[in-house]
Amino acid sequence: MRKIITFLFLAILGYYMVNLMNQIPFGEDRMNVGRYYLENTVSETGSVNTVTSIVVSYRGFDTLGEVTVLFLAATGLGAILFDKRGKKRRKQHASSLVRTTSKLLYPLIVLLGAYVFVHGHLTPGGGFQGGAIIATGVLMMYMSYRKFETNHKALTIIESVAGLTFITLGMTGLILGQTFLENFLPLGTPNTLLSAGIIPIIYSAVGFKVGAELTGVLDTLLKTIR
Amino acid sequence: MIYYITSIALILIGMYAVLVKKNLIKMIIGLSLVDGGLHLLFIAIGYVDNKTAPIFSKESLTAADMVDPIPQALVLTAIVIGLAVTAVALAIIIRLYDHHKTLNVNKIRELKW
Amino acid sequence: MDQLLNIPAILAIAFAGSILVFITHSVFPKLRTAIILIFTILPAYLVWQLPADSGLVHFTLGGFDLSWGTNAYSRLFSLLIAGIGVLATIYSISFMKKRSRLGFFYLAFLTTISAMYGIVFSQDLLSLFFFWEIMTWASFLLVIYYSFEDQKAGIRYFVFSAIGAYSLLTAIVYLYSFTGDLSLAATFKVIPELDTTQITFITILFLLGFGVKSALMPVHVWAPDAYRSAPSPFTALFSGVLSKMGVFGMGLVLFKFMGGLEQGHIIREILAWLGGITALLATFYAIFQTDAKKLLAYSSIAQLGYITIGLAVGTPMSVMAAIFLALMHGIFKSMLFMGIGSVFLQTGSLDLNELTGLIRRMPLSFVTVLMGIITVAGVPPLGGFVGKWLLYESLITSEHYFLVAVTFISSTAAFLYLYRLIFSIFLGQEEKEFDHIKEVPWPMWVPMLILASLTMLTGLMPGLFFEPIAEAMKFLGFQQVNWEMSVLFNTWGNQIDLLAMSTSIFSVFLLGLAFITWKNYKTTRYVTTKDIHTSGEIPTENENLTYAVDFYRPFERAAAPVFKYKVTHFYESFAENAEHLFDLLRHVYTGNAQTYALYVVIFLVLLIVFSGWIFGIQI
Amino acid sequence: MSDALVILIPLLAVVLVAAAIYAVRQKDLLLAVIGTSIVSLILSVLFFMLQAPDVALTEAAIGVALTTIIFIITIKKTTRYEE
Amino acid sequence: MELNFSPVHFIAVPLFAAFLLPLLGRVSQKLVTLVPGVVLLYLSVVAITLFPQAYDTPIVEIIAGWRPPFGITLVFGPLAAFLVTMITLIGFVVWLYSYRFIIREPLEKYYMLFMLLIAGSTGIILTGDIFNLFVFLEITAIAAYSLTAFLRDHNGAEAAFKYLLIGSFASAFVLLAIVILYANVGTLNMADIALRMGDVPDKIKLTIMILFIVGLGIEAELFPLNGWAPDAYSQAPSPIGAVFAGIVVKAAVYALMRVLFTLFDLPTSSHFLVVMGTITLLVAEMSAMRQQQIKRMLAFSSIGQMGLVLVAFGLGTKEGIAAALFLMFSHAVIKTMLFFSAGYLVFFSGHKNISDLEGMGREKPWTGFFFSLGALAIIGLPPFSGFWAKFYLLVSAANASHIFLIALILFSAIIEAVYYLRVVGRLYFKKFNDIEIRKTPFTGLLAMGILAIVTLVIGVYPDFIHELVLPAANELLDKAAYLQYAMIGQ
Repeated sequence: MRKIITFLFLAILGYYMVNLMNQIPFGEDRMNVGRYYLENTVSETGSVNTVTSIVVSYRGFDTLGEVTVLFLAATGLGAILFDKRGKKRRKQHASSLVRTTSKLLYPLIVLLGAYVFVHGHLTPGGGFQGGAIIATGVLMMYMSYRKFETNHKALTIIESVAGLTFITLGMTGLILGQTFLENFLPLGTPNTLLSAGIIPIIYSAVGFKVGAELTGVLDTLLKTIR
Repeated sequence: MIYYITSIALILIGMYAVLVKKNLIKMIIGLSLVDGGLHLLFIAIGYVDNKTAPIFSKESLTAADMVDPIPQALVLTAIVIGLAVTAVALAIIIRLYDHHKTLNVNKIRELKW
Repeated sequence: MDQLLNIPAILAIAFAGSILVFITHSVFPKLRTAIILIFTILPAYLVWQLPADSGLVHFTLGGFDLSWGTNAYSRLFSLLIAGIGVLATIYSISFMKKRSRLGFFYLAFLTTISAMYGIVFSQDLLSLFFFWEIMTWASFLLVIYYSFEDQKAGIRYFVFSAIGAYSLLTAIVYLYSFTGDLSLAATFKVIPELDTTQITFITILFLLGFGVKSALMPVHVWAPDAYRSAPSPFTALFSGVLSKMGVFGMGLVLFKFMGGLEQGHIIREILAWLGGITALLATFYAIFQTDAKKLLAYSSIAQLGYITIGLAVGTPMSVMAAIFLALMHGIFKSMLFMGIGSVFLQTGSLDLNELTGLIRRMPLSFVTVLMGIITVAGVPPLGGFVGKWLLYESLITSEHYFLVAVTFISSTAAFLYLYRLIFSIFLGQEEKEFDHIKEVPWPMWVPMLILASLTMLTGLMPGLFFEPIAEAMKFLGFQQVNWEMSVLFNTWGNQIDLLAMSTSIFSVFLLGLAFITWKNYKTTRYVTTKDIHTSGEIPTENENLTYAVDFYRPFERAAAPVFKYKVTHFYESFAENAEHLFDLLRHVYTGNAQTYALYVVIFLVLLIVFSGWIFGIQI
Repeated sequence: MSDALVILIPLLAVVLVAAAIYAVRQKDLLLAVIGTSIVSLILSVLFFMLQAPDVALTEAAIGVALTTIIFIITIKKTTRYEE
Repeated sequence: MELNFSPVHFIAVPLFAAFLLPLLGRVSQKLVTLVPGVVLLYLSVVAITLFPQAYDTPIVEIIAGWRPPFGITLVFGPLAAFLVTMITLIGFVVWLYSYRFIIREPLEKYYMLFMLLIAGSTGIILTGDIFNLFVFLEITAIAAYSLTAFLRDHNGAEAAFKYLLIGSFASAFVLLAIVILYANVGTLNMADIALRMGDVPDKIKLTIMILFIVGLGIEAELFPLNGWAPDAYSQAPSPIGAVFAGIVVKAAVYALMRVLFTLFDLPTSSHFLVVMGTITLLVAEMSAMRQQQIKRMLAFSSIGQMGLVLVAFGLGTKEGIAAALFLMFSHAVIKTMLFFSAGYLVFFSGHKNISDLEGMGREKPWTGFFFSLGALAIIGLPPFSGFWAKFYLLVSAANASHIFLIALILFSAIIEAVYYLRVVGRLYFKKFNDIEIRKTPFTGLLAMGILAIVTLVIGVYPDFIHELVLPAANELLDKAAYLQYAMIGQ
């Protein structure tokens, strides 16, 4: 019964959505504000990756919110899955091959992640991707090593400090410049690592934060009840 | 156009999963499918034929031949948000399972009326 | 003192008093009594000093222009409030001595009195409603004061008051949408310009609003239980003064708002008839009550019925009769409730089948109640007589013969319950269990006797009351009102003769009274439980042998089928069905998350599909 | 747009939808989650084709890797099979 | 100095605090409980200092130095000022209450989530950018989910799951709406969108509006969409229930109204709002009638109040909107007080059911007193703020000549009176034995006392709020002016 109703209504919904999308031709250039970004990003932010410049500078506030959301997820997980009983996770063996490879790969992965978010303003990728990559690396270690434990205290400190850095940067902008998150550092020459003012700093902060948070999430999930 | 159709299909499939499947994890899977569909839709809307990614990696590139960067930036945010929601949802589900020993949504109805 | 002599100051003092009592009660109870007395007597004194027509006090609140002021009409009622309020408060002090939560009690009590001052002084609809609502919830708190069981009565009272108040509010807001000005003066001006249907609509709403408070049938059902379960000092105030607020409002509506509805208009007729029915039925209900307070409650409903008739008929004399009766009722009903209350305080019972032979134990209460019932019965020389007479005469002169019949029947029937009241409580055989009963302390009997003497005074020289009433009626728009217009005074001339003749009648009554007491004295002397008045059967211990048991058994048997149909049942079944409906309705919230999600999608799709119908654009 | 893509994109789309349906219908939650990870994998490919390398990277890192892992952990903590 | 006078603080400072709390947690738990209070106090101070400025000329805060429509702006007009001040004050009171009420682990997580909740709702109100609004909506929502499950009993988890499921639908629809919106106008700044809205075909416009109504209506507890609300309200810890009623819903309603009034020309949807609001009101009150659990009853009653707010907004006239804002304020205050006192009653008696609370009023005189006060106030009796709220609403309804609507509203008010007075009656009468007397924490009493005084003062002298509300209503109605200053004159 429920199936039929659902199917019916979803069908109607789909029909209307397709109708709607028909009125929005695909692949057409309907840029408006985006055009402005594309034209001015290099000169204004010094970052060659427009997406990064938007994410970090033009719409930096969104990113702050975004980081907050991840932070929130980590906190919420901690709150929901909190229990006083000693945290223990199921230890599972992994083949020595896996272990050795992951041991070899782990630093590389972490490095890769760091690279990704440090070069966020030059190449595709940035804080989130880098952080995610780091987290996967950590996860791999979890999978393969029974005794591998992340230092939870360190994690929280990292994520707090990173978050504080973000906001402090914003506030510094508010004090030095006029506005929150204002880019108060010299832009430098495009396409070099040390360019784009505070963008790489913020993005690295985001990277650290995201990495720490995602790791924290995985950690909490792995160590929870059962 | 194919992108639109695909994304809409994805959204609808996801909603179907949420509305019909009794298993909580299935419902969350449905939610993540809906998210994916939305992201695809957004990116597809930002796409412009025969334009390249909005990165000035070479000097030759000019603003004229790039796709709209805004949707990409926004989807970046949206993806992360989706991840966060999924994580919280799954945590809640673990709690629920801890209490009810079931994931059947019909059996978890203590609060009603 | 003079700078306090304005309305805001009075209201401020009054309300401050109620809060102050609440605080002092919890902090240092020693001062409580003093503060209570100060903060009831001071405002009362100021009200007394207040000139009959003090200018309006204008101020704006929340973007509305409000104004307070007095006129002859409101002054009359304010004096009633002041007098009865002070007496009831004094009475309450020793009545409530042993009770708990006194802070709560006096907070509500004083708030009620202050709110009533506010009602009569407010010259605009908003503040009228404001104080009206305050009065309502304060009195509600007092109704539910005693016990958990009284809650039903309390909630019933509140619901009916809420219905009344909200119909009032609707009318006020509706009027405001025409006038854009809340002051009574402006409203009076505007109303005649509205068309008849609007006036009728507004009037009906207003009358409903005020009628609830003055326990008009069919919205009277809250009254008996509410009067019954409220503490006696408050019941005195409740039926004595608070119900008069409804009368006050009705007077305003009938003579100021209904500029378009001339005398003999259908609404007036219907209202008069409602009043008649109320009087009749309430009297008959009263006869079969075995609970003294309930009996009095029904009797006051009946009295309010008379008052309503008087107002509704709307000839100068009938209105005068109505207002006179209103004042009288305020006096004697509060006095009766005080008397019964003191009986209750001493014996702990209100059951007419149980109480008996208290005459020698509580003589003063007896005198009070006796005076009270004489007044109620409308026998000369006491004030009730004058009022009744005026009412009959006005009804006759305005050719409402049938109403005359109704009122006459009901007021004769009134004798039955009144006799039962006095007889079964005070006269009759004395029981062992009541031997320890003492008369109540002076703070209780002094107010009662003051009121009793007032009834006599009004009976002897009604002229005292006619002057202010005539003034008030001038405000209501009756010119050349004079108290000679009644046959009563044309034949009997001025008060002096009245004084003489009524004193003679009164002496007869005193003799009769003496005779009854003496007779009962003798019977109670000789009758023992072994006496043959049980016609041979040996009475068992638990058999109640007072005269009053099943006093009107034959009447009840006769009248039983009539009283099967109670309007109360109708309301109750309505409420029950409503609740069942609600119960069904809340099953929309099936605790299933998926269903909720489905609701969302369905809602969305329906919005889209019917968008043309809802938003005017079809997608 | 080259011919390869003209064929490839519809193919990917079909696979995507198929994977999604599979993920929804599959009773074994583990496989269902694998289905979703395939979905996001294809999604990231599509993002790449839509000239959104950043998004593609993110989707690959978060959608394919992390989300899947979280799901799997949850399944480990609860039940594997839908009743 | 100039730093103190910037709206961005309302978002940045709570975030800062939230990020800081874990570090403080390592130092001492005392700090963890204290810092949020300090932050909220600071925010209230900022709000009150910014107040006159905002009413004089709206402050438009540019983020990262990019003028609109290229950057994100925070618009701090009269309306935002009013609501933000309300939120910070309520938030402070809630903290005061939580100070001794929330004692279970993990403390710092509770306060972090609380801070983020505050930041999210203020963000919703302040931001002038539609996607940013979405982000803040998500922040608020996720914080709310986590807090609903904070007690970690299975009912809490269940409620949280329902909330999350429906909430994700909401965010999905809002995101979809934003996508379609962007596809048609190619910009995200709300004022800019409003400017470009003209050349969008009506059908698409309507579709977007419907999507917004559904998405935001879920958060704003529109009738068929509010299935999550009763559970979430009743299962969350009491202070959080108060936060939902006092802060989260208000922010959501603001978002809905901002979108409807600024992005779309409302008249097409106003009557719809009136009808939906009335339905919401009636259904909620009717279902509240038969509730056994006190907090669930409160939840339903606040859904009903939100219905009233929607009705008032739907009237679309200036005084209607003013009435709605007044209603929001008074409801926030009163319902918070009710949730607080109900929380204590439940906590001390150890029972959730109304029938088990008999006589609690005698055991806990002050708590019972505050509950009764709140009940009288929310029924709309003078001299409490609830009366004025209802009166303004009725007056505006009458001026819009909706007599039938007035009748319905008053009917629901009677229902409300019945079920509230039942509880009040039960609280006093009959001795409540079998509990050991524990002292009510002072801070809790203080919190309730503040609220009680506020509702009384507003009830006696409503002009305080009424004068603030009118310009705010103006701002919402006067679209042109908003566009003018939100775009900084372009």
